[in-house]
Amino acid sequence: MTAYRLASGGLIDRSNTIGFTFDGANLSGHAGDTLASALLANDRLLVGRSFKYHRPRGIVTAGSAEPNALVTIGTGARRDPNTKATVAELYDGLAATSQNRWPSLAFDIGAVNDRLSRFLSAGFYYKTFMWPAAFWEKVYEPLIRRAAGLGRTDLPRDPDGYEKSWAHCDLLVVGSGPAGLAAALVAARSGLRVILVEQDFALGGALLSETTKLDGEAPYIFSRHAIDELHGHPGVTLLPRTTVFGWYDDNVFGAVERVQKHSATIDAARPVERLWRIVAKHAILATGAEERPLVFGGNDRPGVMMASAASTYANRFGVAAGRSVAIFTNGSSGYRTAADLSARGVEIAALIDSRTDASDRAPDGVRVVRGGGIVDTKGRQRVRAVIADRGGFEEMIACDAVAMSGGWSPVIHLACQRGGRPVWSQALQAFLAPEVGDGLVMAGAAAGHYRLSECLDDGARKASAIVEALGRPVAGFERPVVGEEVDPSFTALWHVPGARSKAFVDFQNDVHGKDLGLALREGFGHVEHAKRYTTSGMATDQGKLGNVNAIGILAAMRGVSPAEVGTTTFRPFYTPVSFGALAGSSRDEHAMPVRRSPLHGWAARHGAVFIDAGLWYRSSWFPKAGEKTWRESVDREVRTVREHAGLCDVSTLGKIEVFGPDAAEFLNRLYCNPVLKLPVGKARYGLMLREDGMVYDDGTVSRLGETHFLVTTTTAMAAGVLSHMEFAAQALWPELRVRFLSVSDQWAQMSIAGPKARTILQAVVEDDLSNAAFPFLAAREVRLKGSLKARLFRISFSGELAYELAVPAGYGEAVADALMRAGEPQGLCAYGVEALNVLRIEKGHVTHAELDGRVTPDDAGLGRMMGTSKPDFIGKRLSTRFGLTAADRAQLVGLKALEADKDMRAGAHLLKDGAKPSTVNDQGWVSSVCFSPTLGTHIALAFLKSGRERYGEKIIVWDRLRGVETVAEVCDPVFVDPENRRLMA
Amino acid sequence: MRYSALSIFKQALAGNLGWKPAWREPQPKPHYDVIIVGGGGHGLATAYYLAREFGIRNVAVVEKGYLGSGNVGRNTTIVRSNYMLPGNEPFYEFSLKLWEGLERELNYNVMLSQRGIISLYHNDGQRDHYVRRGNAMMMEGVAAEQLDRETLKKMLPFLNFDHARFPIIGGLLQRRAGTARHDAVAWGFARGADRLGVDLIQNCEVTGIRREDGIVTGVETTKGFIGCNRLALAAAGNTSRVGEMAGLKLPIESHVLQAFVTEGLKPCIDHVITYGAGHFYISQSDKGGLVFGAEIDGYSSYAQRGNLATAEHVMEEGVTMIPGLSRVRVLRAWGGVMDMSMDGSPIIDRTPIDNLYLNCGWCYGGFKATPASGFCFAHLIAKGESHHVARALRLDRFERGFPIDEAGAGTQPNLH
Amino acid sequence: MASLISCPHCGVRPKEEFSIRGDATPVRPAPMASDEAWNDYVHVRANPRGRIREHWQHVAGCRRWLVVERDNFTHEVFSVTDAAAARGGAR
Amino acid sequence: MAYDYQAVHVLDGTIGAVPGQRANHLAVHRATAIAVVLAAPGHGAEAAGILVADGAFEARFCGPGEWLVLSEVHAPETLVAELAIRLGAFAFVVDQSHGRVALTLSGPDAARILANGIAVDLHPEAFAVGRAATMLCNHLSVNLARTGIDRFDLVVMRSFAEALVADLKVMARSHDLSVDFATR
Repeated sequence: MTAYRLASGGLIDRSNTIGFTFDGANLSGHAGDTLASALLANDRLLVGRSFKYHRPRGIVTAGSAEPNALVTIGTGARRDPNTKATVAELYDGLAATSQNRWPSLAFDIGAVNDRLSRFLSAGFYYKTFMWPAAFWEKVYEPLIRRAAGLGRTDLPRDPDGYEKSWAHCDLLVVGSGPAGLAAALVAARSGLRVILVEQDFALGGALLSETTKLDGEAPYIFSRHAIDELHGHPGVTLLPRTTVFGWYDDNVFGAVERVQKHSATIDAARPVERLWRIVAKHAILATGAEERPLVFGGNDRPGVMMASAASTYANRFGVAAGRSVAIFTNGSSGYRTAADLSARGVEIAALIDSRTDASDRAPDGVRVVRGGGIVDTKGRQRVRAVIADRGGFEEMIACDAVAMSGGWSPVIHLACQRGGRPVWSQALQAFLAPEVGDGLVMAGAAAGHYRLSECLDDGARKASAIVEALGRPVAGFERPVVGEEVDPSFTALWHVPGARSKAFVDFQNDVHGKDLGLALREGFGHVEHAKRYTTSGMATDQGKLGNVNAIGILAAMRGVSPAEVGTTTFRPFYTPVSFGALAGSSRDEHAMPVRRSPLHGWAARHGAVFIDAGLWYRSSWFPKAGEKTWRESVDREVRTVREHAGLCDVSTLGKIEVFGPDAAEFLNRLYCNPVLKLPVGKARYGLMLREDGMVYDDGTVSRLGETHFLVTTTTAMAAGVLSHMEFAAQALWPELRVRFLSVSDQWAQMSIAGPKARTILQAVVEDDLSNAAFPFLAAREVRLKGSLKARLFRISFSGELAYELAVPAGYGEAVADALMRAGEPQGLCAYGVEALNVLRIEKGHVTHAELDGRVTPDDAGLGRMMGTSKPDFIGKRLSTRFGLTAADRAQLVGLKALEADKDMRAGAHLLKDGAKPSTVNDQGWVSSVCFSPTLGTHIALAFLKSGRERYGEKIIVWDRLRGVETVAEVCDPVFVDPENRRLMA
Repeated sequence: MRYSALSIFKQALAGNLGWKPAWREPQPKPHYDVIIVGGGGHGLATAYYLAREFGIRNVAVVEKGYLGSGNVGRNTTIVRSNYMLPGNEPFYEFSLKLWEGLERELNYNVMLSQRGIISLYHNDGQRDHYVRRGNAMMMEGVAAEQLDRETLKKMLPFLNFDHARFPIIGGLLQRRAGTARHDAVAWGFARGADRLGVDLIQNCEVTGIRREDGIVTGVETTKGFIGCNRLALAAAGNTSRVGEMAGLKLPIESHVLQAFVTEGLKPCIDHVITYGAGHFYISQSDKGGLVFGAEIDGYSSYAQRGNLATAEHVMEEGVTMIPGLSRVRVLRAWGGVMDMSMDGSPIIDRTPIDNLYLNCGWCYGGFKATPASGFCFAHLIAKGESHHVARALRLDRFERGFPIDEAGAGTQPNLH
Repeated sequence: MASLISCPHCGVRPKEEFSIRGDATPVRPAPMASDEAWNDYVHVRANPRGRIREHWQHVAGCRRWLVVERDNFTHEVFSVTDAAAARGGAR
Repeated sequence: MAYDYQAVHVLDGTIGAVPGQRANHLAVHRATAIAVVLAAPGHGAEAAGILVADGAFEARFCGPGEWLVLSEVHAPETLVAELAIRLGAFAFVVDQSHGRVALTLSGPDAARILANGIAVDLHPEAFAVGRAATMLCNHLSVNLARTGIDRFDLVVMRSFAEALVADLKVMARSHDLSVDFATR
């Protein structure tokens, strides 16, 4: 038996011994232990160092409010820093290490801060380290950063998986203590869909450590029966090891389930944590109450813990907090702890009660010091005595642990996350949850009903009301007979007078009473200022223990009620939640869906290099044997298209079919150029503006029938344009009779471009493709040889004779193969988007590199397209604003490189020759650049102030970022075939 | 009292009992030369520079809550000047230069940490965009560097180079960018303004704006009427509500932006890093918490709290950029009310109403602008004309067609 | 709102199924309306705190544009209607 | 020269089949004909009436005046033609047989697996047999139809089918799931 393990009792499985390590030492505990209870049992009270002063710190609580016992659990890539030992379930092989200490936990250099603490008062860093300036980043800040922080990570890749799930219920019960179980039983028996969530690994809450008998038995027996019954109801889901961390709008709760955090071996098929989003018609928060520490000198010494924790360790885990425990209380709870410990054979050194008029009875033989208070503790890494003061008479009382009880605060965190402010109860000397409406009610201790009988009654009552509200008959609940119970009344004591050493309010962040005094003195008396200035309540426990004391102390100093001081804001997360759980499985390659073109397989077979374009993968270029660089491949593809023909996958373009008697009118209002008179069987380039007059997207409009159109969008804007059209049709002009559907995925679409395009295409198409029969901008259904129907559009992005052929997606590869075979004698090649980009730059066609959301049609050289005589179109009115028509706007131009050995690249800016670089002198920027195999030089598209007046000017292409400056000549952006002879051929 | 290592030493020996309040708690006077509505970073900075640079010291800042209770106490503390458009870049660079002298100027350590900001990019188009931006910075004389993948791998080995949905191909670095301790900025300006005679009036909510003959003469407040010669609004997310009291209708929508902080960790991320395949950005505070955020929730809200779906999306972006964040625990989420303008850029201008001045539209980028915003606003109020770096930040730029649309997203505020 | 929206066509759905455009109050002016009316429509927002009407689209569901009437401080939703129905148009 | 074109399925080569007939099974349908019916403006009720009354087709609700019609017996062209004849001027019919992919998830854990990505309450009382709607599954929009207590059909855009199957496998990681093309 280990040092502090009691000989019997507790809910641990003594037959099951578990080995674990702490800072490398081999230790053992039992199934049912937490890491904290096992450490206590092994006399490992010192578990961490505090944040600022590096003071030795022990275990304070037996739950999720723990500020001190933060350790790193796990090794390698499975290290979890800052894990609370008090809630970590012990498992075989658990490896824990202490934090924030160097070189060791017992001897920590950082503790020198404690000696210097008076120079390190609250906010001291705002007042110094300002000189010399460069020293902050180089000297002071690195020192501060290294000293601060808690656990360590070098951010290794996490080997484990995570999952998210939705759940729906009539009633969510948070907490499985007496109130929660009673509520769940009533609801389950009444046929509701119930989810019962418990952050502990064992269901039962306070019943697991409570000693008041229920129906004459230990209360955990009652909880076991209740849980067994709940398991039997089909509509009930029990979620232990699950913490509800947030309450969001519409009664949606976020919860995280620790699926495999209690095992050294991880089953890769299952997640380690699961995030639940629970949609609850109703919720009952049966989250209990948190015991408050007392703020007395030396209250952070290892061995000082919450009285309720001492009871829990004794009753549930069979561990004594010490061999001789001093109890310091301001209410009845301290007496209950005295009784619990005495009953288990732990010596009570003394029971110090701050009240003079208390009538509580201590167990026989326990010395009670009424009207007293602890003013200091002795010992270094474990308390060995306390100094008690009664009426100025000081006494040293030897002990090896102190159990403190400062009263109770209902756990109301979740109820306050949506803006409701806690309400101070003078009677309970505590903040209660505000009324937040029907969806969420508090029950039991969380509602300020501390007695066990009240908790059971309140849980059942609140659930019954919900069952009724849902219009169901309420099932009965017969409360078990409750034995002798404690009413934990207390008299608030915010700050124990006469502290002889630091009296901590916030343990983890080392905020003590004097810091709050200093904050007030310096004008930071508002509770938010005090928090921010002293960092009280900002540690990983978010002030679960300390905040109410801090408020009480501020109130006392300001001479007002805690109600007037108020609380700081409650926000998610109730307890910290891992990135992994919140992200779920959407990470790495699965962060966003992958979309592949129907011609992906075809492109892959031809050796394509793929790049991602939004969610899509597009074939970028098709290297051939012997080609060493991408440029070689792209140059070849471009030349082949210009001289012979090429086939390019353009399936990713957005395609939307538009139907209805008002389809033409609708599109006429949507595009800035006229659409109304587009003949059936013809396509037209279309430019869409935003209402502010800037270009939104471009594409084509094809009229397939009198009331049937097909529009295409760019790949990037496909989703946006569809929503934009839907908005226009539904919200702007619902009177227009029009419907549409995205058909992007139905079609594989390929561009066949080049002087041989017609010949090649004619080999697979039945219909006559002669210039007369299928002229430029023809668009209609055709039949492929072999009777497959397809859509053919004679449109050109490359500037060549070109067609886009669309076939049902599944046939895409087969048709592309057929075209490649048919084109082989003509020198047809596959080309990718890189070559397409070169071809379109040579032709002066714009993409979203040019149409970047700040460009008008006129800027892009497309001003003539505007149907200014149309009565209305989106963007018409605001496009005439002064600033959008100013003469010095940047306009699209071409640039020809004049220095062959220097690169032009997109993103360069433009400067007049000889001008000094400055924002004022900035003449524009380069949007697209390529090497033009056709022209044998680098060319670019650029936006230049008043650019169209400046053809012929020599301009500096200024790329200081890459250290390149070169000279280029401004020219018309159409470099190839300005007369359009090729595409009309 | 002046702050220094010596003062800390002396006070410590005296038990730290001799420290004086950082600012007075005055009752409002009946009349001021200038009243500034909003005791956040921008309002306090405006007051400070009015007094310090332009000699106008009969100034009050009225704040409905406590000083710094708005977005200056609720942001991700990033300071940078890596903008692209000529309407913005000189302004933010002016701001960064003010930041660089702020600590000595204010005798208050705002912990400006010029650790550098790295904006990652993931494809050629994004690279070109960042190059354009980097060159725009260099036109203004602001140093920028392009980092290639190999350099990034050495600097930030924890990034997801090999398994990312959108692989990282490079980054744009501004070394002078970094972070500052947000609350300290408010407190430093407050203390500085107070020492120059400015009255900082907390818990004083403006309930009305009084006009006589069309001219603003003062404000009704929960502490009574306070008269003024000039009224300056710096109310951030509440701009529309205050403006409405004077009949102003503004190009502003109030939106919520969430930000997050993790539990404290020993130093592991030494820069500010932004993710180009999403909107995620992250840095590590001096206390060890990783401070991060991403896009706005997207809907109009004055509630100062966000929703879980957005939070989850932020985390998805986070672990996709830095897989090792997976086991780090997020401690706290909060939400600020952002005054989103129609082009994503701010407004520092006069209004159609005489004596009424406007400072708003900071979207979610107001923190870095704090000193320049205050300086330029003070300049406008004192001299009646815009400071040259803020000349483009006009209220009438929308109707006149001179938007400053850094994102190219048009007039939908939640897209900026 | 902000967690769930009750689509009049599809039922209760999570927020992430919707995309939001913004204030639904401004009505697109007639083509020949004044410059001021157009500027107001595109750029100016009342932006009150309290009850507002917003355009949301159920993009991942029925793809209808909806008008959500809600409180932007409490996030309480008062009504969700089809935008076309709200304008009195045909479906 | 005449051509005989063979269609390939988008999941050919990428389905990542998990063989066997396990407790839960995801079947990808190869040859389902799929059409979208868009009611002509103002004729939603008539179109709905015809689709329901007919009974020859399985019409699944997508949105007001919009249905997916699936058929295992018709070829795409005949499905569109038959629908067009029946619906006349009341609707536009668009072939989406290549634009969408249909899958069936069946098994005792089917609803539980789907809850790992779908927010809609799939309790049989809340989402009964015969119901269909379009909804988000993780990041993808799918049309979900309950065809039995433990049986759901999912219809997804073709280009997202690969991502959906990958997602469903992850969603089912804690459950026993086999994945393959449907046998008929």
